[in-house]
Formats: sequence, structure tokens, C-alpha cells
Amino acid sequence: MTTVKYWQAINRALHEEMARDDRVLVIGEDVADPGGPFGATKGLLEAFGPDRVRDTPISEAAIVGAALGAAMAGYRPVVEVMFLDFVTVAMDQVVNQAAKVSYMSAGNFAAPMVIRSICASGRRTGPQHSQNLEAWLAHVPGLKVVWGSTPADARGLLKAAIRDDGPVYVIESLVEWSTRGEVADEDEIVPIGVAAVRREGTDLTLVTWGGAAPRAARAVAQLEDVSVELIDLRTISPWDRETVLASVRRTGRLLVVHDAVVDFGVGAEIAATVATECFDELVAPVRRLGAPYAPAPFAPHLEAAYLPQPEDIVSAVLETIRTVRKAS
Amino acid sequence: MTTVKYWQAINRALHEEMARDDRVLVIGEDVADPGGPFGATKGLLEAFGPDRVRDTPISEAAIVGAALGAAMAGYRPVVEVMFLDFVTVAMDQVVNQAAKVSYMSAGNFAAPMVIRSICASGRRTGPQHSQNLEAWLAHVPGLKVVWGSTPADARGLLKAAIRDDGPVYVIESLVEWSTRGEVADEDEIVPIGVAAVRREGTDLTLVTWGGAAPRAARAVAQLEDVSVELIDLRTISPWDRETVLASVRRTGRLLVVHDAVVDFGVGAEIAATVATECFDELVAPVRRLGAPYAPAPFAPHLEAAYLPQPEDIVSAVLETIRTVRKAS
Amino acid sequence: MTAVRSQDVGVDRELAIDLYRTMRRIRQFETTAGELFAAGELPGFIHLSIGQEAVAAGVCAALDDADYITTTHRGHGHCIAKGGRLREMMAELYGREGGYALGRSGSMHIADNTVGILGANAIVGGGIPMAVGGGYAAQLAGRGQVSVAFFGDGAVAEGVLHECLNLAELWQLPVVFVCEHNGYAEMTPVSKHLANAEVTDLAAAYGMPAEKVDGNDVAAVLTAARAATARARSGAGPTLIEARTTRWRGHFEGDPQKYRAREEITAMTERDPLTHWRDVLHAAHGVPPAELDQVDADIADLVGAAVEAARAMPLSDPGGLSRHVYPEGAR
Amino acid sequence: MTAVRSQDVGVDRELAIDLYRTMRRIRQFETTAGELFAAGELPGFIHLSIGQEAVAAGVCAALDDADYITTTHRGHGHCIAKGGRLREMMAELYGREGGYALGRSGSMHIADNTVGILGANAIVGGGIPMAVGGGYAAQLAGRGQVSVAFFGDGAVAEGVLHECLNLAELWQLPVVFVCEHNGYAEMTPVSKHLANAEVTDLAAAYGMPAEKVDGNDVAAVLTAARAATARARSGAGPTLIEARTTRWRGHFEGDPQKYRAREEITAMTERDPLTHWRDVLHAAHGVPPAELDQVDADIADLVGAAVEAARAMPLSDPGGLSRHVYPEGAR
Ligand SMILES: Cc1ncc(C[n+]2csc(CCOP(=O)(O)OP(=O)(O)O)c2C)c(N)n1
Ligand SMILES: Cc1ncc(C[n+]2csc(CCOP(=O)(O)OP(=O)(O)O)c2C)c(N)n1
Ligand SMILES: [Mg+2]
Ligand SMILES: [Mg+2]
Repeated sequence: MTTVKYWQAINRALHEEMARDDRVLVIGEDVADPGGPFGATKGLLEAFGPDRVRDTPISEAAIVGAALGAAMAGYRPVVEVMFLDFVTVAMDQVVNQAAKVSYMSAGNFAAPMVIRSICASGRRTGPQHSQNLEAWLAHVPGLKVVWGSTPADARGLLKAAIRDDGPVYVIESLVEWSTRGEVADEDEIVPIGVAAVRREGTDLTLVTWGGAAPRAARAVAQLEDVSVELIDLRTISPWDRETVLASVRRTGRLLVVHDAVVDFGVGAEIAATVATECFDELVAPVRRLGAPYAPAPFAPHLEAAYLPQPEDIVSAVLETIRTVRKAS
Repeated sequence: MTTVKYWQAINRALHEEMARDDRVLVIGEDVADPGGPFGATKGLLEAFGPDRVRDTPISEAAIVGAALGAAMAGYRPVVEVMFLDFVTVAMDQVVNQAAKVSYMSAGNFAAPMVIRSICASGRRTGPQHSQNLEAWLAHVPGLKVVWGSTPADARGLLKAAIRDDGPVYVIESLVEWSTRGEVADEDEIVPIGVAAVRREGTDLTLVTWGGAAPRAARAVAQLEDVSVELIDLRTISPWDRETVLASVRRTGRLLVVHDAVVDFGVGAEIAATVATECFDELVAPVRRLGAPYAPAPFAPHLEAAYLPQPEDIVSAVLETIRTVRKAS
Repeated sequence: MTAVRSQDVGVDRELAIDLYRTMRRIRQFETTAGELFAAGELPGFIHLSIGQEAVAAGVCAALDDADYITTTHRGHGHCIAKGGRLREMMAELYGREGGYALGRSGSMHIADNTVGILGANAIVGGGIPMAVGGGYAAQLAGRGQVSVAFFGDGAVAEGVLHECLNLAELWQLPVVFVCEHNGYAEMTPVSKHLANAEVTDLAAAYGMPAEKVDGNDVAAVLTAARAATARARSGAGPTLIEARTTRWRGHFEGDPQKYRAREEITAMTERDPLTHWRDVLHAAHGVPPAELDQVDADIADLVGAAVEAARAMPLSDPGGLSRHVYPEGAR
Repeated sequence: MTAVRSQDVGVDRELAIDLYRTMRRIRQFETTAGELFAAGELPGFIHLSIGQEAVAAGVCAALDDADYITTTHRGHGHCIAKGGRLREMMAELYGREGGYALGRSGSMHIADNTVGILGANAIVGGGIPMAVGGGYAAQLAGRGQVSVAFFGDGAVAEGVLHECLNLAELWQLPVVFVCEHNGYAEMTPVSKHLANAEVTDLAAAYGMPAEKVDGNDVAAVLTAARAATARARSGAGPTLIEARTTRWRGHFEGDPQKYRAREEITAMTERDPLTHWRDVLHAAHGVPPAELDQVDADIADLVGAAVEAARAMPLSDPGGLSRHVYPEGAR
């Protein structure tokens, strides 16, 4: 075990995977010479050379598509689309092309590629740099979507993503960039599709991921009389239905917490699935907590009011616990 | 009342609105001289001239953005992004720009514009021309999303969209293009945010919209012993919660039917909301029916298997009716 | 655009006949597909490249199986010229289990990894970045492969092309950009969609060598393609070829073409790349018309057999609808 | 890029001082913002245009309130030059209720419909189409307005710019494209992101008049802007101006700039547009340095007052978080 910062864990995963498999490439804006806009690709150029590590122009559609072409031709590119918001200029390549290549060619081609983006929500970057867009990506068949909230998960998921034979969208939390955590010395993979039960509990299942996960953990830590099972989804698509459903079957209550706008967010899928599958076990209505229906605001106190804070989460837990099904 | 085809109803709305308000503009690929790739903009060039009706290059990002700029400068452009799938090359302009302009400028600017796209699902156009992407658009605060399934609604919603002071995404069903229906002779507006109760019922609430709505109607027509309340949402965002919730409070059962992939689709939002708000009234689990987790296939029989057909809808209704809450 | 004489550019008799054969395969495949569509046998939309065959044949004659191409909604010709199999293609148009993609993808999505067809594409401009990626892979692999992006004049207005021109030139990738300039984007003439219809000028602005050729003259296309691929294989970077050509049919089958006069179409057919090449074959290589008629007949049989085979195939299995959403098996 | 002499281009004493004043306002506003950021008073990211002030001042001096601009993440200068109010801007950077956008949007999203600022933008290239739309509106309105898109050399690699160049030229819109070529896209030098750093070549490929100017010489910029806006107002269509300039600071405040040598920055400061213009003011217009020192002092007071005002404002009200998601009230 070594203690590293979140970004260093990402950096380590990239170094390890590039050393392990020389088909792995890293391309993106500022990723080579500058070592990444925030350091995640430091040292890669020096270690693996300019063929495999390349700075690109600000041409997200072209670079995602170029990564796709290289993947179809046998390489395993990791392409950085700096902030998640910028995927909006590359959606065709992500959605119509990369995600569908295996299906459209009936397996004749695959797209073993990774797209990495920072989500800067919580870092006061304003409406065009703070969007939590995981729901869009999850709605696209063929695209896997992962988001580690700890250094170990950020590393392990990225490694798994690079080894996956299909396209994986890896989201990273800028707000956790300098958070430290332990990572294994050996080659630890966090399998895609497997949630982490951060804490076991019996009264309520709290499902969260990404930027909201650390805040949810803080909230749960404050709760004394309530036993919350805290699940960090880690993979948004395909999400770990079994773990979540089994948990709610035991606890009878679900709260989903995420930083995206509640409406039409990933929480809806989880809540709807649980409401259907655990219909007989639920003792309180499924509940979702997330951002209000508005773009992400810039000012620190506004952004704090916008994102679910530990105290909001505590209140939501307590209210859910208090709700009981009316006699029917 | 006149009976017109779906596309003619759209055409009529455009003629009427352009005649009513000379700030209304129509731009897009093939919309002027050719009268639209499928005829929806026929006669506009002749009636309103080349200033207000313009063919554009295949540059969706630029033309959506240009429409936005013109809207901010006081015009009311209607820009056509031919097939809904093509919004992927213009997502930045739709999501980061048009949808956020009012918010980001705190009302200093507004974007009174309409984006029209065909959804060709059901017309054997294959994986890149058949996507039902309304869930993405609905997840974007500031963007309204409407989708008429009848000639009258297609006309009335488009007229409402053109008169709205913010950006409205109008989806149109290619599969209904030649379906006939009655439209009022007068200036009929279908207000945004108001669902249509197509049929009243007491046993189950069926919520649908867009391409699935006609098939759902056919299914409901076949059901003899079950009383289904059929709601055509018409507006996806903001959706008519009141109508849906009031209905489920009476029927105790919800089935959402849409053509999009079920996972993370709009059905999730509706099902999750109903599961929460009607917790005590639901007598059966909320249920969703939609496309399986795969891109849209091309071959007619595959596409038929992919989209919810009347018989699938009938089965889902009957199964939901048979489910009862276990004694708890 | 200077006229090219076949003999001067190293096209021998055998190659000349091969080029004809390729064009004829395309013409026959598409003529048949058009008829089948009109007869209601083929579903969906199909876009034919009849009149443009020399571009596909000429460019692909400069390529090997290991080279890559990406193409467009109007991509049958490129796929055939690159070695795509008629039976699997036709079966795909029919939506049958034996189609290239089990009938799930249709006319606009032919792909074949055995001959480097990275894929046709239903998004205008969508395939260009993939070809650049193929070029990046080729550069890394160092085996002298080339990657070709086919696209139309309409795609020139899509920003992604420009991103790709810049990237390919910046990285000196072995990519050939082939613009099939047929003067239309759907129903809109080039005068209404490009401020400057000289696509070579755009490439030149990036410092990229660019050449305009008569796209209905297969020798001219081949000559340009040979120069471009040689440059690419030698590590000297990308080239753009603008091939001026003629789309005889509507944008899609069923398009009534109200936007252009019958004379325009008639004039086009007078520039038939196949007729022209038959003349060259006769005049320059002494190939008797009867020999070519036999080629035509053989190809008609081949295409006919592909149709019969497709018709005989089972419909693709709806049970397999969710297969390959994720890749199956390790690669 | 030929040197421009202020007298030769019709810049009189008053205008010359005005240009200085604008540049000084920008310099002072941003210097102060940089200090406040370093002191931890301003949250988020800020991107300063120090060293590039002549572009904003020169271009906007050719514009009226009725003209439109869109700008970028590095847009303080353009907003100030176009008439943006310092107090509302500073308050926005502080995230206060009195900010242009109630503190919700921050440094990268200044907009003001009273002076035609359609908006700064945090998406590279994102504002360019909006400026084209402003140009379309201007063309329709027929009142001789012009619409200007400011963007950097990095944005030249975004496809959307090319779509916009094509569209503006095709429609002959009254648009001026102003590329602030400072040689960097974040930490990446232009040699690594553009195959051809001569941005004027790209515009020329569309048939659009294009001119390269010394972006640190406000008279040169103004001269080019006057020609471009005159052309636009007369209905003769768009122009591109490539202004070569110098970004003194890091990409964002706090950027350690490991990717360039200290000497490079020092060399830049020797091309200070303000120092140069002070010299011109003195030599060509006889303005004594003391008069300019007074201008500087007045502006320092103004910016100081803006800071004080912003500090005194209440934080913006979280209760209003969902306001204006949809436009409020009829327009
Ligand atoms: C992004 C996108 N926009 C629009 C379309 C609709 N569309 C299909 S083909 C076409 C015209 C393409 O013209 P061109 O590139 O010249 O190719 P051609 O059809 O002439 O071969 C258009 C607009 C599309 N498929 N994708
Ligand atoms: C679509 C998009 N991609 C990437 C970024 C991140 N980014 C912000 S500024 C910038 C560099 C812009 O360079 P340039 O256009 O030259 O402007 P400058 O910063 O030099 O003024 C980048 C890559 C972004 N904001 N938007
Ligand atoms: Mg064309
Ligand atoms: Mg720059």
C-alpha cells in the first residue's frame, strides 16, 4: 500500500498500463509535453515517447474519432476530452461511432478505447465546466461509464477500462484531485460493473458515485442512530443492479444522491428499477437527491447550495427513515 | 377542421407563424429551395423570401449557433437539424449555449428559437438515423422538449414552440409523416407542458409519446376488459407531472411506453417520480417498456422486434394488472 | 484537371481490365439494388453512386488489403472496390442473417476487417476522423499502410473535416482525403453550401498537397491516388484528392429530383466513366468490346447470384438483437 | 504585418488617448483581478489577457453599441472595450448579487445586451457561431450593424470555426472574425496544434479577405478593424483579422508555466502594447507622460472602486438559483 493523491493514482494507472501493453496510447490536449492540464499524464511522454503520447489540437471530435480509428486498427488509445462538458463537441464520435462500432459491424470490429474527462463540478468553474453528464453517456448502448471517487478506484477503474475491449468513458473528479488515499502496490483492477459497499447498514440504502460520494460518506459518518448501507456505484453503466437490489431488499429504503440535475438523471434509472424490483420490500418511497433544475452556478456559496451537501443528505436520510407506508 | 397529413400540419404551422411574425426565420439543410428533405418546409421560400428562409451547408453546429445568435439579436429562428441523431454534432450549441443563455446572463438575453428534428425510428434507417434521444435533451435545464404524435399536436406544439421565449427542441416522427388527422382551421396552440389524455380509464395509467404513441393507442384499443387511461405526454420537458400523478393516484398502476432504450430513458424519470409521489396509491410496481439495450437495428423485422409493438404493450398492461402488492 | 492517357501512367492491359471490372461490379451492384428498392424488396434508404464509379475504382486500385478506408452513406462503390464481398453486402441491404452485420445495419454501415473497410457511415463527415486514426495506427505500425477517407462535397462544410486536415498534416499521417465532388449535398447544389467549391484550396491552406482530378476518368484518379499513397507510404504525409464527378441518381432512391433539370442528368450520363473506359480499353489496349461484354455478363451473374443468395438466407434472428453491443470475446 | 503610424491612419489625439484609456482599463482590471485571485479573494479559474489589450481596444474602437461581439474564456478585455461595466464585471468575478449574472456565471460568461456583448464563452470556439448569427440578424435588420467573433489560435483547430467561415462568406454576412494569435492553446505552442500557423490562409481559402496585423499595435489593429467593419457595413461580407499578440500570463492564473522559458516572457513584455502606445502618444500626439499617468491613476481608482463595490455587495441569493432557467416575462 502507498498513499497517493487522486491524480497521482490516475497517473500511475496510465504509467502501468502503457508499460504493460505497448498498444496503449495517450492523446489529448496538453497531455504530452505539459503532462496534462492538471498533471494526470505527467512523465508519460518521457517514459513512452512521442509516438505513443501526443499533444493534440483543440479538436475533440477529430481526436476521439482518431482514437477510435486507431482502436479499430488494433491499438488501445486513451484519449482525453479535458472537461466532461466538452464531450458536447465530440458526441457524434462517442455515441454514433465508438459506442456502435461493435454492434454495427456485428463484432467484425471492436473499439478498445478509453475516453477520460474531468468533471469539475464543485470547483467553481461555472455553467459550462461543471456539468455532470453521466446520464447521457449511460443512455448509450455499447458505452461503459465509470467514475472512481477514491484514488484506488480511479486507478483500478482506469486500468480495467484500458483492458476492456469496448469503449469506456472514464470520468474523474477534479474536486478530489488532491485527496489522498491508499492504493495497492500490486496491479489492482477494479472490475467494471461492480459497486463498492463502503459501509454496511440495515435501515436505508444510499447509492451514490463520483463527486457526490465523498459528501455522502461524510453525511453517513455523522448519522448516529441510523444504519445506512452506503454504496458507491463506481460504474454507472452497466450499473451493479444485484448489489443495489439486494441491499434495498434488506433495508427497504433507497436514497440516491448525485451531483447531476435530478430530472432525467441517473438516479431516475436506479430509483425506477428499485421501485419496480423491490416493490414489496420498500417501506418508504424511493428518493433522489441531486442538483436542482438549473445550470451549475459559479459562485462558491451558490454552487454549495446547488450540490447536495452532507447536511442535505442527512436530512434526506432522516426524512426517508421517518416515512412509512400508509396502511393499505 | 381540415384533414391533413402530419407533415402538412408542420408545414402549415410554419407558414402560419412566419406570416404572423416576421421575426420568424427558417434555416437548415435543404429547407428552402427543395422545401425540406421530406417536404415540411414547402412553399416557405416562395412565400417569405430568401432572407427569412435559407438553405444551409451541412454545418449543424454553426447553424444552430447562428440561429442562437440571431435569436439573441431579436429574431425567432426555426433551425432544422434534419435527423435527431445529428444533434450529436451540435450538442455544444444546443446544451452549453442555447439552453444556458438566459440563465448565464441572468435574463439579460433570451434565446427564442426552435430546433426541429425528425426521429426516423421505425423507418428502417439503421443505427445512426433512428435514435430516440429525448432523454438527453430533457436532462438539460433551460431546454424545452416537445413531440407531437398527431398532425394537430405537431402543428400546435410547433406553434407554441415558436412563440416560446426560450429554446424549444421539437421532435417529429418520420414514421407518422403521412398519417392524416384533423387540425383546427383557427390558430390552435398546444400549450407546452400539457399532456393529452387520449382516453380515460380506471385500471392503469399508460404514459407514452412520440413514435410509440400510435402503437400504444392501437394496443389500448384492443384491450377489452381493462380500462386504461392513455396519456400522450406531448411535452417531454417540462412534463405534465400533475396529469400523470393525478391519473396514477386514481388507477394505482403505471406503464410507461417509449421507443428509446429503456435504460436511463425518460421512462425512468416518470416511473421514479410516480413511485415516489404515488407510493401509497400504487397497487402494482411501476413498469417501463421500451427498446432493449442495443443500438437501433435496420432490418424491418429486427426493428419491429426492437420497438414496443401493440402486442408487447398489451402483454405489459395485462401483466401489470395481474400484479398485486404482497401483503406486508 | 488535365486529361490523362492510360498508357502514360503505367496502366497495362490487365490492370485496365481490372479497373473496368471494378467499375462494372459497382455499377451492376447498384443498378440491381436500385431496381430491388424500387420493387419494394429492399427496405430503408439507399444512396447510389452510379456515375461516380471511377473514383472508387481508381483510388482503391492503389490500395492493398492492409490499407484502410472509411466511407459514407454513398459507400457501396468504395466497399466493393476495396474488396467487400457482394453477397454479404447484398444480404445486408436485405436485412438478412448472412449480411455483413447480420442485417442490423443496412446499406450505410458496411465494414470488413479482412480488407480494411473501417466502415461506411450514415453521419456526414463521421468517418473521416476514423480514417485519420487508421493513419495514426499505420504510422505507428510502420508497415507502410495508408488510410483513405472518402467523403462528399457536402461533408466539406462539416467542421470535423477541417479538424482532420489539420491533425493529419500536423502529424504527417499516411492519410489520403478523397473528396467526391458531385456538386450536391442532398438536394442543395454546391453553390449554396460551399463558399469556395475548390476543395483543394482548403487542403492547401493547411500546407497539404492537393490535386483536383476528373473523377470520371479512372486513370486520372488512379494516377493521383498512386502519387498520394506513395507519398503517404514514404512518410511524407497526407494528400487531398478532389475528384469532380457526377451523381446520376437522386440523393436517395425515390428522390424525385425536382431540384434539377432532366438535361443536367442527361449531360452527366454523357460523361459515363464506364463508357469512357471501354473506349480507352479498346483504343489504347486493343480490348475488343465482346470481351468486355463478357465481363459485364459475368458480373451480372455474380450480382444475380448475390441477390439469390441473399433472398435464400434466413431473416436475421431477433433473438440476437443484443449481441455485440459489447464486443464478444477477447481480441 | 507592416508597421502602422498613428497619424497616417486617421487617429487623432482624442481617439489616441481613448485607445490608451481602454487598454489601461483592461490592464488595470486584469492586474487587479490577478492579484485578488492570488490573494484568494476570487474563486474558480480566471484567464487574463494582459499583453493582448491592443486587440480588444483596436477592434472595439471600430464598433458601436449596436454592434455585436462574442468572446472567449479570455474575454475581459473585449467586454471592457465594448463598453462592459467594470463594477458588474468585477462583482461577477466575485460571485456577488450585483454581478452581471448575479454571480452565477463568473469570469467566462460576461454578457450585456445594452452594449451588444452576446457573451464570453467557456467553450473554445463556442461563441463563434453566435457571432455569425448576430451577423445574420444584422444583415436582416439592414441597419449596418457588424458582428465580431473573437477567438484564439487554439480555436482555429475547432471545426466549428471553419463551418462559420464558410457560412459567413457564403451568406456574405457582416461578420469580422478576429483571431488573437498568442501562440498558445493552454500549455501547447502553436507549432503543436496548427499545421499552418498563418490563420489568414484559412480564411483566404474560403475566398474571405484576411489580414494579419501586429496585435500589440493598437493603431494597426484599429486600421484593420475599420477596413473590415466598413466592408461589412457596406454589405461586402466578412473579413478575418489575425492579430499576432502576446499572452504574458499563464493559461490561467496559477499556471506555473513550466512549458516556457522566463526569457520568452521577458521578451514579450518588451512588446508591451501600452508602453508602445504611450510612446506614440508622446511622439506623434505630444501627450505628456504626466497626462497619461493621470489617466492611469483615474483608472486605478475606478477599478479600485469596482472592487470596493463588489466587496460590499451581498452574496448572490441561493434562493434565486432557479431563476432565468427559462426566460422570465415576454420579450
Ligand atoms: C451530420 C449529418 N448531417 C446531415 C445528414 C443528412 N445527409 C445525408 S447525406 C447528405 C448530403 C451529403 O452530401 P455529400 O457529402 O456531398 O455526399 P453525396 O451525397 O453527394 O455523396 C446529408 C445532408 C447526415 N447524414 N449527417
Ligand atoms: C471545447 C473545448 N475544448 C477545450 C477547452 C479547454 N481550453 C480552454 S482555453 C483552451 C486553449 C485555448 O487556446 P486559444 O484559443 O489560443 O485561446 P487563448 O487561451 O490563447 O486565449 C483550452 C484547450 C475548452 N474550454 N473547450
Ligand atoms: Mg455531394
Ligand atoms: Mg492562444
